[in-house]
Amino acid sequence: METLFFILSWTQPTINALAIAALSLFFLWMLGGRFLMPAAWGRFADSHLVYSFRRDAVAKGSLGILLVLLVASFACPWIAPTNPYDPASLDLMMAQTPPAWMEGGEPDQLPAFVLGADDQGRDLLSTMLYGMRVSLVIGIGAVLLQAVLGIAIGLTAGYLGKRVEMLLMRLADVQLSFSTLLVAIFIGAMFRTAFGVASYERLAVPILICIIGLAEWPQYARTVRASVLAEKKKEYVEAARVVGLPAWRIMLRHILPNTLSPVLVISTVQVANAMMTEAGLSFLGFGMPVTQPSLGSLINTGFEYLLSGSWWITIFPGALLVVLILSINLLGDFCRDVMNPRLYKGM
Amino acid sequence: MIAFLIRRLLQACIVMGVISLIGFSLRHTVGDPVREMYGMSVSAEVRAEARERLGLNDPIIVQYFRFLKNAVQGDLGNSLFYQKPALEVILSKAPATLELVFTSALLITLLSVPCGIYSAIHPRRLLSRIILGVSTVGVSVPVFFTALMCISLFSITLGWLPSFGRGELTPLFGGAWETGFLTWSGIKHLIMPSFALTSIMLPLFIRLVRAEMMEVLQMDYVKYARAKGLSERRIYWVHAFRNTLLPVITVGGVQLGILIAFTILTETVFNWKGLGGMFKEAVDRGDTSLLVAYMVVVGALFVVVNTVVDVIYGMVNPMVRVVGRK
Amino acid sequence: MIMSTALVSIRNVVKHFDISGGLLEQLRFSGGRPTLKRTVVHALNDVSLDVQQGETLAVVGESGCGKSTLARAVVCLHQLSSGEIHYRDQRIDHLPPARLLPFRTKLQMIFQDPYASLNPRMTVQRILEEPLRLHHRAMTPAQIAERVAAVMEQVGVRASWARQYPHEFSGGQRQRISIARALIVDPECIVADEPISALDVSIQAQILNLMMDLQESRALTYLFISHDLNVVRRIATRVAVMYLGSLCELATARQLFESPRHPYTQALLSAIPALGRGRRGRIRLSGELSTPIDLPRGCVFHPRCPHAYEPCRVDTPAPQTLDTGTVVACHAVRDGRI
Amino acid sequence: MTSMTPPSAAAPLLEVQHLEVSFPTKTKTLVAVRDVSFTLHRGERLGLVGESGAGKSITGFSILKLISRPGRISNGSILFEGRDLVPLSEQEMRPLRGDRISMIFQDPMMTLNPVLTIGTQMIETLLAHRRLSRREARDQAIETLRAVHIPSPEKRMDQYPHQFSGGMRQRIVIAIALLTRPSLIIADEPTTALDVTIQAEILDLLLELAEHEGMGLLLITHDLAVVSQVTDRVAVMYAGRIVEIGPTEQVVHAPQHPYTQGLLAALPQTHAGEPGTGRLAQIHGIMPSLYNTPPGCAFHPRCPVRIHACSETVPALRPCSQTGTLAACHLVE
Repeated sequence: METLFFILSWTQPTINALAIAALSLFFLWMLGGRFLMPAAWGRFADSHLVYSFRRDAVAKGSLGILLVLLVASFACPWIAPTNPYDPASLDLMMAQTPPAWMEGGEPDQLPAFVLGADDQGRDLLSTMLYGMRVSLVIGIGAVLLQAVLGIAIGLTAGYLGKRVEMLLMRLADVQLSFSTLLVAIFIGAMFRTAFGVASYERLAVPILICIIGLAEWPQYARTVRASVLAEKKKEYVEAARVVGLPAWRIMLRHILPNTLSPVLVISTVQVANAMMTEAGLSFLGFGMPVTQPSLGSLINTGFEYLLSGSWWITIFPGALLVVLILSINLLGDFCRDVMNPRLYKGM
Repeated sequence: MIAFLIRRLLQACIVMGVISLIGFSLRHTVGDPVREMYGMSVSAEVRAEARERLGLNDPIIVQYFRFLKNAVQGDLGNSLFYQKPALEVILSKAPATLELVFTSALLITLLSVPCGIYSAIHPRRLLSRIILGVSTVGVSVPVFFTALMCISLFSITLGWLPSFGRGELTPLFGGAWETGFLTWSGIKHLIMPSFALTSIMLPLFIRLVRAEMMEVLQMDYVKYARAKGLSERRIYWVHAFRNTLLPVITVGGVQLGILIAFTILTETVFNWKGLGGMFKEAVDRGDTSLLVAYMVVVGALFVVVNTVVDVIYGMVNPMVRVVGRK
Repeated sequence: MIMSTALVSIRNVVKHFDISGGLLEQLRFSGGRPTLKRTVVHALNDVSLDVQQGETLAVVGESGCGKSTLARAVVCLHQLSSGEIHYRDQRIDHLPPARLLPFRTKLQMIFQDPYASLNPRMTVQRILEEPLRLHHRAMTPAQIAERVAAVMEQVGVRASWARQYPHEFSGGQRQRISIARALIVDPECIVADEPISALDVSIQAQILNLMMDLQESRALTYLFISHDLNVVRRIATRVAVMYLGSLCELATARQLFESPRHPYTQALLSAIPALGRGRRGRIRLSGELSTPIDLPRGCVFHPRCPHAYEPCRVDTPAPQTLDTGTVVACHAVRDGRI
Repeated sequence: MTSMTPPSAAAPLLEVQHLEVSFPTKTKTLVAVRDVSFTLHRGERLGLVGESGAGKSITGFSILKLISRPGRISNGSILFEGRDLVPLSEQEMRPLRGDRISMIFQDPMMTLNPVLTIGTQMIETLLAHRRLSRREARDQAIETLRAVHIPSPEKRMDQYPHQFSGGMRQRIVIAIALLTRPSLIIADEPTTALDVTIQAEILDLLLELAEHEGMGLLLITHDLAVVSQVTDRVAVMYAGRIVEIGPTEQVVHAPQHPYTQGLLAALPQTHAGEPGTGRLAQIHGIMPSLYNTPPGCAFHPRCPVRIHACSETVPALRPCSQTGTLAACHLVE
């Protein structure tokens, strides 16, 4: 049990590091790709995706906003005015301070409290940046988990067919019709009983990743299975069998790569969905604890103060969440339109 | 057609079996029936004796069948908090949620079909772009945030609409069903919750209808209908729309079921005394029996909706109606 | 007299596909009572054929006659319902994948759709290397590259294009690459499933000529599946005619085109549109088309056959060899009525 | 250009002049059909032959102005019974479609709407163009089904397309085309999706009906053999242009354009080709894509007899002295 705790507690830093590495690689590639790997860069720059991207103002805009938000959230320890996880930053005297430009704001303490403070007196902007990081880490982590699960299950179902397929897909159907939110709440309840509330709070991030991952794998499984079935009928698979390749190799080397573009397309939307689910869970109080708030739990805390006039605690995190999810969704729409894969009918 | 019906019903039974299995295992892993009966502060002997009496030491399979038998008879256990049969609690809360879901489903159906079809037929027009843009923003706003924005705008700032509760209710069927449809106050209370609930699903439906319609418009038979000199209205509403309807019905049925899940968020914000709010409280209180009962009831509801949807699908699709196969 | 044994021998092959799905899907109502009904596609019903070394045996027939299933059965892509496939007198249809490997280098296949038969995510180089890596583990990368380049030149695709992806090639070139993939393991026999029917006329001629050239230079044996009798007339040494999963007639190309015996062959030949000939003197077929799902009793062709009489509706005709060497499965021919 | 005489029985049924169809994309404009001109007289059967991408189907669809977006007729005129269709609006086209001009599509599996009965799909066509009661329309539809040899038509009227075989469906499509006794039928590859024996039946039926009803037939196909059996005249298209047009007999037996010659020689049923080897004569290379049509004659990169002028100027259609066909080739005398 202790080792499990230990491993789980490393989830967040790992995903943090991975995200930072991926981001830096992305910028490195954008800035230096054409010098480092001219051939690959050439193929990339000539691709249909890049070509369409250049002519699509909405896609360019949303990628820009998304990159700014990503950089801001993963660089939050360096750019945020204060550290909301530091107990020293709690100052009940400052609780519900309005934004700096409003009456009762604290313009002389800038950059702290530029957007005001939350109910515990933490600087709202810093809390939001850290919260966005939590939301993103959970979103990305959950999508990684569900992608792994879903691809494995979808491949198995699509390839084996018959009874295994029927069983797995029925399960996916049942789970989907219950909706991910409900399933996540149920799994969350089970986890809480299994771990106890205290360690649940301590390991909220990895546990939420597991919950959302387990709740949302059917999307991937169905998409992957649908494209495996479509690919399996194609003659290149028969050709590979006539060559004599073993089944697993046909599956991994021939079929899997051809199912990846729909997987890629749903991945963007799934990150947005996972973050929505996380926000929903946190809003209901089943997600991130107040000590380590995500955007959803910030909105939840703010809800109580909305009626008393402290709107900023809710509205700012909410707006940030909407902008984040909207930019991801717009990018996802763009990918879907350009790559035009056969997605499983459904949403 | 009869064979098709029976097949659907048998499938529904299988799905219910799966759901009951999940419910049973949930109750076993999360819940503790002894605690539900006696609370935490009883001695170990009393517990052991209770376990024996409740049959908790029987083989798992026997316990499952007992659970199943009780469930079929309508006994889903007692709620820890309410100290009443769980089913009774659920039935008393159900009308509020069903009215909310019904209103939203109606709004979604009435709005999504014209919007989706219009934007499929005229993809380049300004109005289509607006519809699409609004629906993209719509899917990106969490339902609880929509609800909060509504409250802060219409209740706090403008003071037009009430922010919580169901308002004045009228008892129907001897008090078994309290409806908010019949009073002005009830309808005013319904506006914001149903709008919030609609906001999450409507964009998805518009996109679904639009995508399917656009696909159908590409088909040869639509071009052929043009070549026959038929009017645009007949081409769109008889030739294209009927074919669009088939996939929309299948996917739509599942999605309408999901609405029920989203009531958890909406009802929490608007303090709507329905199943969703009850569910949230049950999770907070660790009321396992109520949770399991909720899951079984909602599952049954999904299965019923899906079966009805399948039957409608079967009636629209001549392939099923005539041959009995999909 | 030299008695050459067959290279590939197809013996009493039966292949049924059960498409009825699970138990629930099989549920039917007949006369008010629920019954379980299986839906079975009778793709091949007791087909026997020998492919002799060095020949081009063409299998012709219309859609649904089982010719593509036959092709896939020969290369062991389908599990047979019954019957046997022999390669040089060794039974191969029941072998596990690993023991089948040696035969995979002898028996290769070319597919119909040049757009679907090449993996879109692999370069031509990788597509062609893969079989070599599997079957000739001892080959060095240099040897492999050399072999790939040689085969590409042989099928008329520039070796310098090896690093490109299939979508960068035209339909005809893809079909050449597909042929190269079959040739790379140096097979003796190639099963070609409608290799030119997805191509334009001017490209068809190119591929057909290429196949004939390769047959000469590599002493290949072809099992050539086609629906186009004109093409078959040019390339085949012997022709087998199939209808609804059964073999109707098997004869040398000359015999078949000059004096077709089976009523279906006759109808098929007279239906080919020929250049400039008027549309007179054609055999008109009437009657409902049967499907492989509900096969007619007796001779599968009898509902459309102009010569059908009593036995045709009852018994399935057995193939019999005539004096000319032609094999025909027809009651009317046996009884001397036609 | 246009004759000043009023339309009479002697005037051609259809006169296509300098038709150009283009597909503007974001970067450049693809011209799928260039400078296509032909006439079709009443009761005449004209074949339009070419390989995929030659522009033959687009030509056929442009007569009904049914080119899918973003394609449009960018030049030329289409005179049907003396009236130019190009400037007509959708509203003005509708009475013509399915009434004076009917169309038969390629794939009978995709042409009929799967959720409507055959009867509905037939009756709606009649009602769109004729003032009839439902009863009368139904009777007329049944009569037409009988004319295309569909057994027990009364019963079949209430069935759905999936209950018919491919050949039967194509008969129904032909019946729908005949319902209004049009003066022109455009058949786009009507037999390509069918088996040989069914193809023969459908061709016989088309021929029988065309002769019986005296309709004009524009038969679009890739199959020279089919064309040679059915049509009076034939036009061969290559890369968006007509390269040869003339009486079918002449074109098939004495082709003038090198492309037509190559195409005919490449047919497996012709006994041309290198003697003794059994090889087919082949045209080298492939048809250029519309993105980069070569300058001059589009066929010159593949042409065995090209001269310098071929790569510079586009040859016009000119009459050939011996056969009376028109061919677009610099070498034709």
